[in-house]
Order: sequence, then structure tokens, then C-alpha cells
Amino acid sequence: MSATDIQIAICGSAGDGTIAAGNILRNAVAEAGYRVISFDVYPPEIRGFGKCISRLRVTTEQVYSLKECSDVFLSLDDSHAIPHVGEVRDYGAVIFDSKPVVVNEEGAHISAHVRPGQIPYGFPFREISEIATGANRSRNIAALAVIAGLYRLPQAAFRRTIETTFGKKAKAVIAANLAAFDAGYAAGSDTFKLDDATFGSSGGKASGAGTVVILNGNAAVARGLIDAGIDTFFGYPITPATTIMERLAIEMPKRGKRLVQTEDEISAIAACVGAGYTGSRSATSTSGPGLALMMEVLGLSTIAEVPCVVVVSQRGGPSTGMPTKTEQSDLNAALYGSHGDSKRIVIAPTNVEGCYRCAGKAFEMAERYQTPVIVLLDLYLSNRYETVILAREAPFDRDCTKRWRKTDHDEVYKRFAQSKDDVSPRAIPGDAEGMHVITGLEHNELSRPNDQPEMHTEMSRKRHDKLDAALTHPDFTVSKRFGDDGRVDVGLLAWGSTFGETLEAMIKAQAEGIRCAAMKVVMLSPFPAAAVSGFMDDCRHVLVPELNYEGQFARLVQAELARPVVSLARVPGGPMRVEEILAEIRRLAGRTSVGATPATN
Amino acid sequence: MSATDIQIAICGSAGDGTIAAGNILRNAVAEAGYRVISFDVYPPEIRGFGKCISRLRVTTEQVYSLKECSDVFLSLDDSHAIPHVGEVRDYGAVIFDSKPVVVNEEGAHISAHVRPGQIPYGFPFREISEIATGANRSRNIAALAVIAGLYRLPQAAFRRTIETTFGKKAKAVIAANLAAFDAGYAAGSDTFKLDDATFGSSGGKASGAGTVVILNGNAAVARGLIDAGIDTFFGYPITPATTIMERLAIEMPKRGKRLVQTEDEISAIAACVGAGYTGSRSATSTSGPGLALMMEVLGLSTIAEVPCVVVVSQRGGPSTGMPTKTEQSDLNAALYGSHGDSKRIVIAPTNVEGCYRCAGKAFEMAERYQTPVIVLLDLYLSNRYETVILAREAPFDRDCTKRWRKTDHDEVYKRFAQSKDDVSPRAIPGDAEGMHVITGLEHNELSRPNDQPEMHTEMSRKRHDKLDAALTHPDFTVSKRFGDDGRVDVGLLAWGSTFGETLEAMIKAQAEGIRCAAMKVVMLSPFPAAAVSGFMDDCRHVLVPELNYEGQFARLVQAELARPVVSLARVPGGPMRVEEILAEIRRLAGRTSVGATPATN
Amino acid sequence: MTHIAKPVHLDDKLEEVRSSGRLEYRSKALPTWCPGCGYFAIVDGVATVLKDMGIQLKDAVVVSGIGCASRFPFFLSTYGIHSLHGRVLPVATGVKIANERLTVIAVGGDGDGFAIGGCHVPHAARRNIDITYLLFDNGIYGLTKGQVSPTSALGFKTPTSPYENMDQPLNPLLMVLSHGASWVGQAYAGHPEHLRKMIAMAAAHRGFSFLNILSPCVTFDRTNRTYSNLGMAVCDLPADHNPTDRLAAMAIAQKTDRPALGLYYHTIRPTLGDNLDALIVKAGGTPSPSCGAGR
Amino acid sequence: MTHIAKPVHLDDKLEEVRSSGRLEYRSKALPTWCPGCGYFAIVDGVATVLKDMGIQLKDAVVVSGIGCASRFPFFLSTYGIHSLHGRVLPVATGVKIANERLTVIAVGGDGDGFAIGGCHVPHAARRNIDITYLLFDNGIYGLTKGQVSPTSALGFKTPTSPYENMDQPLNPLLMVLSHGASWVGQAYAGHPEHLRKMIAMAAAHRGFSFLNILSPCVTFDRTNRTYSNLGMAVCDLPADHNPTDRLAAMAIAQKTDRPALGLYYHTIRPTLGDNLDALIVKAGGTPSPSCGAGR
Ligand SMILES: Cc1ncc(C[n+]2csc(CCOP(=O)(O)OP(=O)(O)O)c2C)c(N)n1
Ligand SMILES: Cc1ncc(C[n+]2csc(CCOP(=O)(O)OP(=O)(O)O)c2C)c(N)n1
Ligand code: SF4
Ligand code: SF4
Ligand SMILES: [Mg+2]
Ligand SMILES: [Mg+2]
Repeated sequence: MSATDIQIAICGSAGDGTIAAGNILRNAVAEAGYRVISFDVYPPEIRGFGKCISRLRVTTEQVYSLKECSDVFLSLDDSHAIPHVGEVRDYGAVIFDSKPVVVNEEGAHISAHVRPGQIPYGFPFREISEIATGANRSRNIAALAVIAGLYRLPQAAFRRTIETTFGKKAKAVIAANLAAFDAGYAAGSDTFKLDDATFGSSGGKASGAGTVVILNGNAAVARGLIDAGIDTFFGYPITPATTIMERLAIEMPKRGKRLVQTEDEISAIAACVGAGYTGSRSATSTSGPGLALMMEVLGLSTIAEVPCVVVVSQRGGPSTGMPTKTEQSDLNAALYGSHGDSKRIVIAPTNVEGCYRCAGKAFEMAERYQTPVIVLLDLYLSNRYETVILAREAPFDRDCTKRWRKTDHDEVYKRFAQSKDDVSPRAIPGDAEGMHVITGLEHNELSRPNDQPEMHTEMSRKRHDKLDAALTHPDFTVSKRFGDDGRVDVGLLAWGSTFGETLEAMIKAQAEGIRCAAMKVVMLSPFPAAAVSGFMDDCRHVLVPELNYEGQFARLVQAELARPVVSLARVPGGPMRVEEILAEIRRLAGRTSVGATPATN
Repeated sequence: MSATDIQIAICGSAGDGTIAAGNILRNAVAEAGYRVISFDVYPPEIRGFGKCISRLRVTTEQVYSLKECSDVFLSLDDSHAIPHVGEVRDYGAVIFDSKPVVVNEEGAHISAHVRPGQIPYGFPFREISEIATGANRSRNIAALAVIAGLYRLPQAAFRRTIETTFGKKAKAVIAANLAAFDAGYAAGSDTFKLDDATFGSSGGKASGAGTVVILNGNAAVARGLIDAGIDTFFGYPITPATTIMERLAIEMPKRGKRLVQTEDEISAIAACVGAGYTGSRSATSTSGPGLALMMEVLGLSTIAEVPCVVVVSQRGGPSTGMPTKTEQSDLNAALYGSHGDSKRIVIAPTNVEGCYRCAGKAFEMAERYQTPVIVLLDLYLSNRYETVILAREAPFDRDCTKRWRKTDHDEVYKRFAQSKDDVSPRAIPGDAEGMHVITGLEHNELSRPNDQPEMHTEMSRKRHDKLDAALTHPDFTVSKRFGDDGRVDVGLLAWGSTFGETLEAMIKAQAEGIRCAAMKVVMLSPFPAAAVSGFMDDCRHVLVPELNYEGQFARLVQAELARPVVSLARVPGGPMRVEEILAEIRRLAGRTSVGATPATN
Repeated sequence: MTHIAKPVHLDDKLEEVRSSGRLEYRSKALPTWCPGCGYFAIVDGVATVLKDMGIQLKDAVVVSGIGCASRFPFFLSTYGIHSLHGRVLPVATGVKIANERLTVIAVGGDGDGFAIGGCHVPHAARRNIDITYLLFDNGIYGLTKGQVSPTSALGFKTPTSPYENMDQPLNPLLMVLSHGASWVGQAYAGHPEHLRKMIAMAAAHRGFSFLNILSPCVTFDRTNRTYSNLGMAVCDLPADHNPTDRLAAMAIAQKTDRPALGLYYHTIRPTLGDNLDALIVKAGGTPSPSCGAGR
Repeated sequence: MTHIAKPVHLDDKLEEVRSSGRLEYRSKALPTWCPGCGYFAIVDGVATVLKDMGIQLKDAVVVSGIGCASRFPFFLSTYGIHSLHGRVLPVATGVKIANERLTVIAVGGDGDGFAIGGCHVPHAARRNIDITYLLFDNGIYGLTKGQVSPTSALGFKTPTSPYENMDQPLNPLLMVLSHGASWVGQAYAGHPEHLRKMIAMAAAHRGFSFLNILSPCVTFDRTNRTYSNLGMAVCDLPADHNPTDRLAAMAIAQKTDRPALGLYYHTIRPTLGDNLDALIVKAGGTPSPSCGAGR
């Protein structure tokens, strides 16, 4: 194909600067105007000798996930890299250090593991670095430079990226790394080129549309919250959500906004509710364990109808589970975790751009519907980088509060006054005559405790009915269908990060001639029953791939529609394998599993 | 009908000793050998002037709930009673104070509100008390004595009950109350008898089977926990669960067992897990708000496979909600509230006897399946009294732990060793060679942190599969069908306290010639899919009555079976009205709503 | 069977309040507290102080947790949040951080603050969030009908300590001093005049002020914190007590058999709001008193 | 990009441990801590003390929360519970109440104990539950990569306090003294001998013993609690300090610029277990050391 679509993997130990190399490569390629998706795998320990893999997919067209197979594989530590060499496609390149420090015993060297058809390239990274800089500290830079050279990638973009990356360091450090880059680039470009692995010219940075930025999911969330005008943030650190708070801790003060690291997650959400009561746009971020602790206060936010936004980045569960692995198993808790009839809004972005939009829109929804809004990410989405085009004008409404304005003189303010859309006008502290006391007790229109059957029934109805409007929230995609129109053999229903792999699988299935469609469901509560049900009408089989054990989303669909779906629930701790979804599609479509070997597009 | 079935209601303010009168009447009638069901309605405030109603249904046959209509209605405070006089059936008796303290203005006296067909009886309670005792303190005793006399109930039983009730008080108090009783009884029996409201002779106390006791749901839970050998209890007060803890605080020390009131619910459940790790039978009790706080620790109990028992008595929600009203809206939280794939056992008794059994069986299940077990009650069940027959021998297995015994010398202990039933043998502190560290992290067989895909997948499977055995747990009724066999027009599916009203409705529907059956589902997780699905096969329509707004149980059924049900979800804060269920049955059965007026059996 | 005398004097009380012209600060809701509960004096005190300080109803937010004490906000006519058991301080912190223009008063019981809410007190104190925290310390769980609390006396018999309470009680004053609070004092519901004075001082303090208010639960505690027992036990702080000497304050706080009333300790240091604004300036931003609140 | 030197000396360390014959108390798991972390000294200390006290592996339960510190139980070969962030004390309480025969040691970090776990410390202290609580106080959130903690110094720059920390730190020693703990002491990971002595004393105490252990996080704190800074700052308790004088202990605990090491305070009073047994006797029951545990 003419369009560029190349995946590069870098594998080594944390000590080798593997992730750092990946970051520079990613930023430089984006700088050069390509679209990128990248995701790093870290070791769980703090100690820095576990395995790190940085994967980067570079394209000119929009794509939705990483590929099964890498085209280029760079080893910075053979002992870690050897188990992964298999992921390199046929005729793909395996690049390694031809003169490693320790002389490895037989078979310990990666070259002994390259399979026929894969193309091994040895370069003396360490030596290149030492010759160019007098030290081996820049070994990782030399190595990535080799790849840049091999593919004749624009040097300028790399040099700029290296300069900004080491900007804060001493001049000498920058110079050394630039020297290492040049030497590595030369070494790479001197070598014969892989015939079929050319980079097509990049689309160039998309212009008119907006500015192109490269962000991971958490950075996109932070940006979304800021662009939507976050006023206050209260949070407690927890992997993989911490970097949202860390980004905000830097950015919010610059804008005169306030962030407090609280003593725990209960106080974080409680402070959000206190702030929300005053009209402040307030948010918190956490992961499963923190969400579990927030359940009671979330219920208060529901019954007292106080807006609050909670961003949850899921990791492996239950309990402390697998803090550095991804999973989508907090859906149940997000939907049902609070006691009582405490329905709330839950939305889950499917890519990095969606993280930005959902974060910003969450403020709109929380305010407009006077309810808690949970934005569900997962570690894979939080940490994966994508090029995103941001509109010059932030696409968020800065004020969605239905405010109470006193009409006639002796009107008494009713906080929970009846209203056609079941959303009652708010007065906030400081308003001259809107004094009222909100409560977690059931209450009447005046917000006075009241537990009469009619009152509780009516208030319950109000709290539930008002949420339906979220399904048609302005400028927000609640659900969307992709792929073949009309009747299909297999319909895919997916949410969150897994939608990326789902869409890739759908495209491959179509390529195999299977009539196939996919629907992403971004709003999980309230549930877009009509849209999903309509989609299911078109499908002979409905397959629901998701990253949890219980098939939590599949169960949600069945609970809502009382219609059966096929659940593909897996807990690998990483993204779902496109091949696994594809195999299931084939099975449902009645195809004998053809080409189950890694597809080689 | 020859069999006795009479419902008596007493209405007044807390200051009138309304509840106290109800208690004496209840205990005396039970003492006399009748079966009783009773439920009191309290005011939410602490201050003692709100309305109290004590309802008591006296029967010779087993029944399942209170009736819509009372046969006898006693007013101790007309201002409170007037709104309720309508609940008295035609030809039922309305008994009131013919010489109240304050002379009421026109219409304020209840006699002005008795509808044609109801039979008003005025008695000078206060006067009777004053004449008999020289004070009006025993007014309520005199009043209940009138009823006893009216129905010629065995005086001895009442006198015994009064003696035990005031046992701790001064002799004079007892004497006064006995005198008031005799005077009231005389007054009652001098009056002409209600022809159709006779008490048939009681069945007499059931003997051989076991001992007959009269308990409310919370007392039954406490008794069940004790009879199953509870060792340690950790709890925090909360309505309506507090009385479980209060009962245990008295009883456990007598048996050498330990109870600690912790600083909050998180520490209560955390201490249960710590105690459970040592092999101690440990439990806690709470209501919705406390359950919401326990979510994270419950997840630890799940992944670390430590037994623990949590009794939850539901009240109106969400949030602080309606602390003194009943509801079944914590089902979602009980099933799904913890983050991650954290399936656990959830059982819900349907009557007081079931409270006893479920509490005791919860220990068996928690131990046998090494998992948290939630026992779901609601305020209505916690506070309602029923005569219960307790077997002489407690029907609970005191030790269900699968213990590890070292077999060969150099065997290393594997806490999570594979095993056919997916339950691994436990070693507990003190065991010579079973040392191990449990963790909330995903782990391998040795309980060492391990987040590899295969390991997490296998351990997730183990934690879920092992629970299926609970569906065939020895001597435990997971679900049970009542009513017509074979195909029916309407099948009722119900859980918890609401099953009582459901069954009454079914019986009435059958009486109207509607083919009808009902299934009670006691085990909600794991879900008895086969049984419920089989039942649904027989039903033209499936109706699911429950006390919450979202139809949480109906959704559970649909999530599990992907089959539609008709949800009858109501949030009155009190028991569901049998008439309301019946009306829905009629509608589904295609009957035009006949006799929608209160049935008068 | 219990007979509770009708609370005739309640209405007289409301009358007195009405005539005193403080009514605007009192809501029309008649307190649901038991007649004679110590809490009535506190609601009067706060209403007076707010009026005397010229704080407008619209600018005051009274936040509480759950408990009899926490019913408090309903009996004033300001803004208020009746939140969750134990969460009064984080909620109040959220209110104040979002809008520094507001006067924020946090109230709650001993169980609310020092059992389930114990995690939050030290952090409100150390951060010096500019709110006033009134602890209604009756040494019992009133709302749930009289169970033992973290400040209950040794030997106290309650439904959850039926044989006797053997857990050594906590000492809120000593604890909050050790958390580094910038204003710490104690008052007694039975001395309404002095109580009012202390509430005024606490409210006037810029930073976190903690006032421990000894109050009898007349319904469920007939033996320990009765008006008569407390009346005899309480005493004044030593005339020569220096309220800037924290150690001296701690020494006195240790003497729990004779609770001393008055100002134990105070100091002036930047509030959490001051610090957050300082960070904003450091970051090159411009602080604003209300963080978007009332947008 | 960070370069971390390979921890060659780690294996030597394990060798030393092996040869010292303390191995049985150390599990085969090589600590996942960063080379040079102060925690290594604590694991050595506890292993030695358990051995010296002749406590059998089977009778010891080491309970922790979540954090680098809380990885501790995996590095010993006793029974243990790696529980949840902040819940170490309630879990440990459950273990001890269920089986008094067990020696229960609770460990955790400053965030674990004094941020999210803050609700539980006062109650463990006042009830005098017979466990030893070792606080690994490194003034930072290590496991989550270096955020500010409740004991972080003013001015400390971290990813969540990028401009500087302006929250006045808590003083764990002073707080636990004010909770009424029956044994309170402080040690420093850089003085392993003294640390070991203090652990031994704390473990020997019958009741709740709290040992605050100052420990450097070498990976994320290069400026505050470094070995060199702490080494210069720490000092001994005054020779004439009377460890039964709580007020004196509080006075010294206030001097945080020169952390004094040693036994601050101790007293003897009934443990929670003693009290529960007393209640059992009162109720006419018979106490048993293990409440069914090991049935
Ligand atoms: C999470 C939670 N746990 C328990 C309760 C039940 N509860 C309500 S108030 C209260 C304690 C009341 O005592 P205190 O805080 O001292 O206030 P008081 O009633 O004495 O004024 C309890 C345990 C609750 N509402 N929420
Ligand atoms: C409920 C919950 N919130 C947050 C986290 C994330 N977390 C794990 S350890 C930790 C703090 C670690 O600091 P500390 O307790 O001082 O221990 P250290 O790592 O410094 O030894 C945090 C915030 C979690 N695991 N669970
Ligand atoms: S129960 Fe006690 S604290 Fe509550 S209102 Fe009554 S007297 Fe006051
Ligand atoms: S991060 Fe800090 S506390 Fe954690 S192991 Fe490394 S040095 Fe120790
Ligand atoms: Mg109290
Ligand atoms: Mg720490």
C-alpha cells in the first residue's frame, strides 16, 4: 500500500532508556507530520530492571489500535527482547546491538532467534555512542537514530525533538545526544533499505482543522478538563490515574485555579461535592480502589443533585489487583456501586481524542443534569499516545447551569421545584434569596427531609427521568455504527479502549468478505437502548469483546434489552488481540478459521 | 372460615405507649399458641410524638404477610388514627377512647370518621385505668385488655406476658398494669361479641418439631449467627441493622465470644477479614451507607479468598435516604458494588425463619467457598415479628473449612493450589508449616504477586467457578416454586421480604381462578439460572414485584437469562401492597380489574 | 413503656427567639431535637454570632455530617449541606476552597468527627482551612439511640456496651492541638453566654478553629454528661494561661475530670487558601477569591 | 532518561543475611525495593527481633497496607496479610482479637497510616490493642512514584506539589501520644543497631506500641530525608527524659528539626483483649485466648 503504516517496537530494560527512546521517536515522527499511536509496557516494580517495551504505529491514515505484528523491532537488551522477536512480521527488521557489553553465551544473543524471513540488522549502538560522545549514555539515542536513518526520516524533526527533550539538561548533554543521533543516523542510512518498508511522505501537519498534538489519554483528559474550565480539583494519587492529577497540578495554578491533594479518595469526592454546591466546576480522578471508596459520596451527589465529575482509569482487579495492567472490569462498580436507586451518567471514551471530549463534556453533563458523571478510561487508554487534532476553539460550553432567578417578590425558592425537564433551577451560595439546605435524606421540593411514599416516588422518578436527556446531549456522540450497512452476519458491540481492536478486527473481517459492522457505545448510562437495539436488529450474531472476566458490558446489554449477545470476555492485562476477535467473528460467520496465523498487511 | 385469621392494628403517638401495647398483645397471643406476624411503623424523629402504628396478624395456619385490611383497629390518639380508619374492613371494629382528655372540636373525634359498615366501639380507657390503678399511666394496657376481652382471649397468657414485660419494674407497676388489664378485659367481654370475628382455638404451641419463639428478623439473624458459632463480631451502629449488634453485644460475651464496636464500617469489615484469616467465624452488620463504604475491603476478601459474612438490612436510598423506611434498593450494590470482577455470594431471606437460616448458612458458605457472603434483609424484615419454630439442634455445620494437612515431608504449602472444586486447602496462623502471605494483588498458587495473563485468567476462573457449588449447598433452599404446577398464565418471581406479599397475591389470584405460580429466589448470586429459566418456561407472563425504583432484580434476571420479564417496582417505603400485585396479575391474565376494592376475606 | 413529657417550653423558646429579632437567622423549622437537648443553646449561639458579625444569610454555608447534631443546618436560614456521616470537614473544605468569600461553619457530633470522620480532622487542621468546626460532644451516639461513642466515659452502659464501656475515651482537644490547629477552645452548652462568646471568637479566627462543645444528651444519657454532672465538673481556664503556649494548652487538656472552658490555643499562620493563592502566583497565574463559583 | 546503577550490593546483602543464620525469618523473595532504600534495615531488624524473642514463624502475623513499605510481609517467612491502602490497623486488630496467641506486627508507610488510614490510628491506640505498629516514615509516597505525603517537609517539590509543598506536615509522634498510646518511640533506618533495639522494645511491650521509623526514599527524595540530612539531624532523647511523663514526651516530639531517637513514652494498662475478657467474665462466660480461630 502507498499509505504509510509501520509499527516499530523497542524492547529493553528500564535502565536502557527504552521508554525514553520510544518517546523521542514518537514525538519526532509526529513532529514530522505522521499520525501515531503508541503504548508502552512497564514493569510493576519500582526498581528499574524489569522489561520495558515501547510500541509505535506510524501511519498517514487514521487507525484505531496497534497492530498484532511489528514491522521493525529494536532490541536494547536481548535477554528481554528474545521472547518478543516472534511478533516481528515476515520480512520485518530485527535491529540489535552487534557489540553488546557482555559477550553472551551461545543462543543468548537475539540473532540466534530471528526466524527465517525476518531480516536481522546488527549495529554497534554502544560503540557508535562512545565514539560520537565518549560515553555510552546515549546508546539508546544512537539506536533510535539508526531506525531514523534506515527509513530516511526527516533529521530536523528528530534534532528539534531531542533538543526539547533534554532542554532542561546541561548544554553538553544535548550536544552529546545530538552527536549520537547524527552518528546513528549515518550508520542507518548507509545500510541498504528495506524495499517494502518505505515511509510514504507524511500528510504533513493537519492545518486548518486545528492544532495537531500528541497526547496520551491522561494528558488528553487533563486538557479536556482545563479547556472546559475546571475550577477546582481534589484527588489522591493512584496508578494509572495519577498523571492526570500531576498534569493538572502544573497547569491549573497557571490559570488561577486550585488543586488539593486530599488525605484519601473519600475526602476528594466529598470536597468535589462541596465545591460543586457552590457552582464551581470540580473534578477528581482515581482508579478502581478509589472508586470503591467513593460509592457513598457518589450517592449523596445523586440524591442532592450536585454536579461532580469523576475520571476513573481502570486497572486489573479485583482489589489492588494488577496496578500496572489494563482491564475494563470496573464497569459494574461505575454503574451500580452505590446503594439505593442511584443511577448516574457513565461515559467511556474509545480513543485519546475521545478522552479529551468526554472529560470536557462531563462538566457540561454534570452541570446540566445536576448529577455525578463518571468518565471511564483504562490503563491502556490512559497511557497510549495518539496524534490528536484540537480545534482552535475549545468545543465545550463553559456554563450549563440552569440558574434560579427570582421572578415575583414573594416567591420562595424551591431547590427541587418541579420542572418539565425534571431539572430544577439552582441557587448557589451568594445568591441573595436562594438559601436552602441540601441533604442526603429524601426530601421535598424545598429540600426539607420528607419520606412520604408519594414524595419519594416522585423524587426518584425525577432523578431518573432527567438523565434521559443526556442521550441527546448536544454535540456528543452517544453511540456510532461503523462498517457494512443493513443486515450483517456479525455485529460487534464494544466500549472503551477495546473498541480500537474491535474496529481493526471488523476491517479485517470485511477484507475476508464477511458482512460485518461495529457499534461503539460511549454512553453506558443512561443506556442508548434504541440505538443499540436497532443495531442488533441488523445483526445475525452480536459479539461483545471486552477486557473483563464477567462480560460486564454484555450483561448490561442483556439487562437493558433482554436480548442475547455473544460475550468475548478476556483478562490478559493488555489490549485484546485483534486476531482473537477476528477468530470469533469467523466462527460466528461460519468460516473455518482461515489464516489464523498473524495477518501480514 | 373456621381457621383464625385476624389482624389487629393499634395507632397512637409514641407517648401513648402504642408500640408497648402492640408488643404485649403480640407476645400474649403467641404465648396462647397462635401464629403471629407483626410490624410496627415508627416516626423518624427521636422526639416521641410522631405517629406509631403496630399491626398484628393472628392466625392458626401459616401466612406470609400482613393483610391489606385490619379486622380490629384500636386508636390511642385520634389525630393520628383518623387517616388510617379506612384500612378497617367492612364489619370490622374501630375501638377508641370514648372519654379522651381533651374534648375535640367537631370532626376531630374518630367516631365521626367511621364509615358505614365499620363497627365503632367507644371505651373510656383512661377512666378504666384511673379507676383501676389511680393513674392513667396504664391506659394503653386497659385498651389492649378491651380487645382481649372482646375476643375472650386466654387471660392467663396476658397476665404472664404483662408480668414478664414489667418484670424489672417495681411490684407496684406490675400490680397496676394487671389491675388495668383485668378492668379492661371485663369491659371488653361485657360487650356483645362481633359475630364473624371469633378466634378459633389456637393450634397450641407446636411441640415435637422444636421450640416456638417469636422473633423479629434482626433477632433471628443474631440467633442464627450464634447458633452457627460466631466467634467475633465487628460493627458500627446504623438503622435498621443496629439491633443485630445490640443483641449480639449481650449474648456473645455470655458464650466467651468477642464483639467490638469499631470506628467505622471500613474497619468493621477489615477486622472481619483479619479475623477470618485466622479461621475465626467473623461477621459484621450494616445498612446501605455502610455497605457502600465496605466495597473495597469486600474486594480484598474476594481476591484473597478470606471468608467473611456481612448482614445488610436495607432502608430507603440512595444516600442517607429514608433511615426508618423499608426498601430493596441495595441489590445492585450487593451484587456489583466492588470494582473488578468481584463476584460474591448474596442471599436474601424471605421471612423471619429465613433470616435465622440464612445467617447461619452464611458462615457455612463463607468458609466452604472462601468468599464474602452478603445476607440481604430490609427494614420490614428486620423489624417484623413472626412465630418461628427452632429445631432443638442448631441446623448448622460448625466447621466447613477445607484445611491443609502436610502430606509428604518436603511439600511446600500452596495457599491457592489448584483443586478439582477450585477451593484450595487453607493453613491458618498457628499451623506449623503453612506460612504464607495473602494479598489484594493478583497472585500465583503460592500467593506471591503475579500479573501474568495466564495466571490472572486462571485465578479469575477459579474465583468464579468455585462459587457455583453454592447453588447446591447442603440443606439450603436456593429457590422454590409455589402455586399451580405446569403452565400458568402469570408467574411471579420475587426475592426478600416482598415474597410474602407476592405469595398472598398469588393465593388471591388463584382464588379468582387465575392460573398462577410464584418462585422465591433466595440465592441471588450465584444466580440459579436453570431453576429460574425452567420456571419461566412455564409462564405466559413473568411478573417481578420488588421494592425499588429501577427494578434491580428484574434487571438481574434479564442480565442472566436474556429473557424479558414484567417489572413491578415500587418505592412506598413500606411493604408492597398485595392489592397492587394482584391488580397487575389480573392485568397480565387479561382480567378486567375486578373487585379492586379491598378484598374482605 | 416510656412517657416523654410534651415539650411545651419548646414553643415558648421559639417565641423568645422570634421576639429577640434573631429570627431571620433561624429557619421556620422547629428543631427535631428532644426537649432539653444541649444543642438548642448552640443554634441560638450561632444565630446570634452570625447576626452580630453582620454576616449575611446568603454568604454563610453551614455544613454538617449525620447525627442529631448534624440536623443543625436545617434550623438556620443560611445555605447549608447536611452531608454524610463523618464527611463534614472534606465537604466544608470543598465549599471554602471553591469560594473564599463564603463563611463556612462545620458542625457535627463526637461520633461523626472522631469515629467515622477521624481521618479528616488532622488534615483540615494542618492545612489551616479557614472554617470553624463546632464539635457537639455529648459522648454518645444520639441519633441511633444511645450507643457508646469515642468520647464516652469508661464504665458507661449503652446498648452496644451493655456490660460497661472499657475503651479509654479519646481527647478531642488534645488531639486537635497535636494536629497543629491554629485555634482551639472549649465551651459548655449549659453556659450559653460563654458558649456564645466562644463561638464568636472561633468564627472571628482566620484559619481552622476548633471549638469542643460539651453537651448533654438528655434522652439517652441519664448518668454521665447530665447537666448536673457537667455543671459541677466544668471550670475556667487558669487565669494565667497563655493561649500561645501549645504545651501549656496540652497540659490543661489532659485534665479531663475537670474540663476547663475557654480559649486553649491560638496562632496566626497562612490558611490553605492563602497557600493555594501563593502557588498560583508562583505559577504566574492570578488568584481569584471564588474559583469559578457562581459563574 | 534515568539511569539506575545495578544493585550489585543487593545480593551481597542477601548473602550476609543468609550467613547470619537469620535466614529462616527472611523469605526467599528478594525485596523489590530500590537499592539503598531505608527499608532493608527494618526487615533485618524485625527478622532478628523475632528470632531473638524466640517467636516461632507459625505464631507471627505481619500485616501491612499498600505502599513500598507494605511490601514488607513478603520478605519475611511468617504468616502475613498484604491488605489495602490504609487498612493495616483494623485488619491487624481483627487478627489479634480473633487469636491472642499470635504475635501481630503492623507495618505501613506515612501515607498509608496518616493520610488514608488516619481514621484508625487513634482507636487502635486508645483501645490498646496488643500489636506493634511500625511506621515507615519516608515523608513521601514511594510506590506511586514520589508524590507529597502528610509528613513531607514544607517546600518539598513533588509531581503533585510541583511548585512547592505548603501544607504543614503532621507530627505522628505527637499525634499518637495524644491518642493515649501506651508505648511510643522513634528510630532511624540509618542507625540499624538502635533501630533493632527499639523494635525489640516495641515488640516486647504488652499493648499498642507505635515506633516511628525515619527512612529515606533514595529514588524520589534527593533533597529532604536523605541519609546525610537525617544523619546530621537526628539526636538522642535527653538523658534525663522520663518516659512515663507524657507531657515531657510531647514537648520533645514538638522539636521536629532535631528528631530525637528513643523511647518517648510508655505505660502499662489493660489491652483490648484484657477488657473483652473482663466483659466476658462479667457476662458469666469463659474467656479463651483464641476466639474459635483454628477451629
Ligand atoms: C456510613 C454511616 N454509618 C452509620 C450511620 C448511622 N449513624 C447516623 S448518626 C450516627 C452517630 C451519631 O452520633 P454523633 O455523631 O455523636 O451525633 P449525635 O447524634 O450524638 O449528635 C450513626 C452511627 C450512617 N448514617 N452512615
Ligand atoms: C484506595 C487506594 N488509593 C490509592 C492507592 C495508590 N497508592 C498505593 S501506595 C500509595 C501511597 C504510598 O505511600 P506510603 O503509604 O507513604 O508508602 P511508601 O510507598 O512511601 O512506603 C498510594 C497512594 C491505592 N493502592 N489504594
Ligand atoms: S437524642 Fe440526645 S442528642 Fe439527640 S436530640 Fe435527643 S437529647 Fe439531643
Ligand atoms: S521508591 Fe523509595 S521507598 Fe520505594 S523502594 Fe524505592 S527508595 Fe524505597
Ligand atoms: Mg454524639
Ligand atoms: Mg511513604
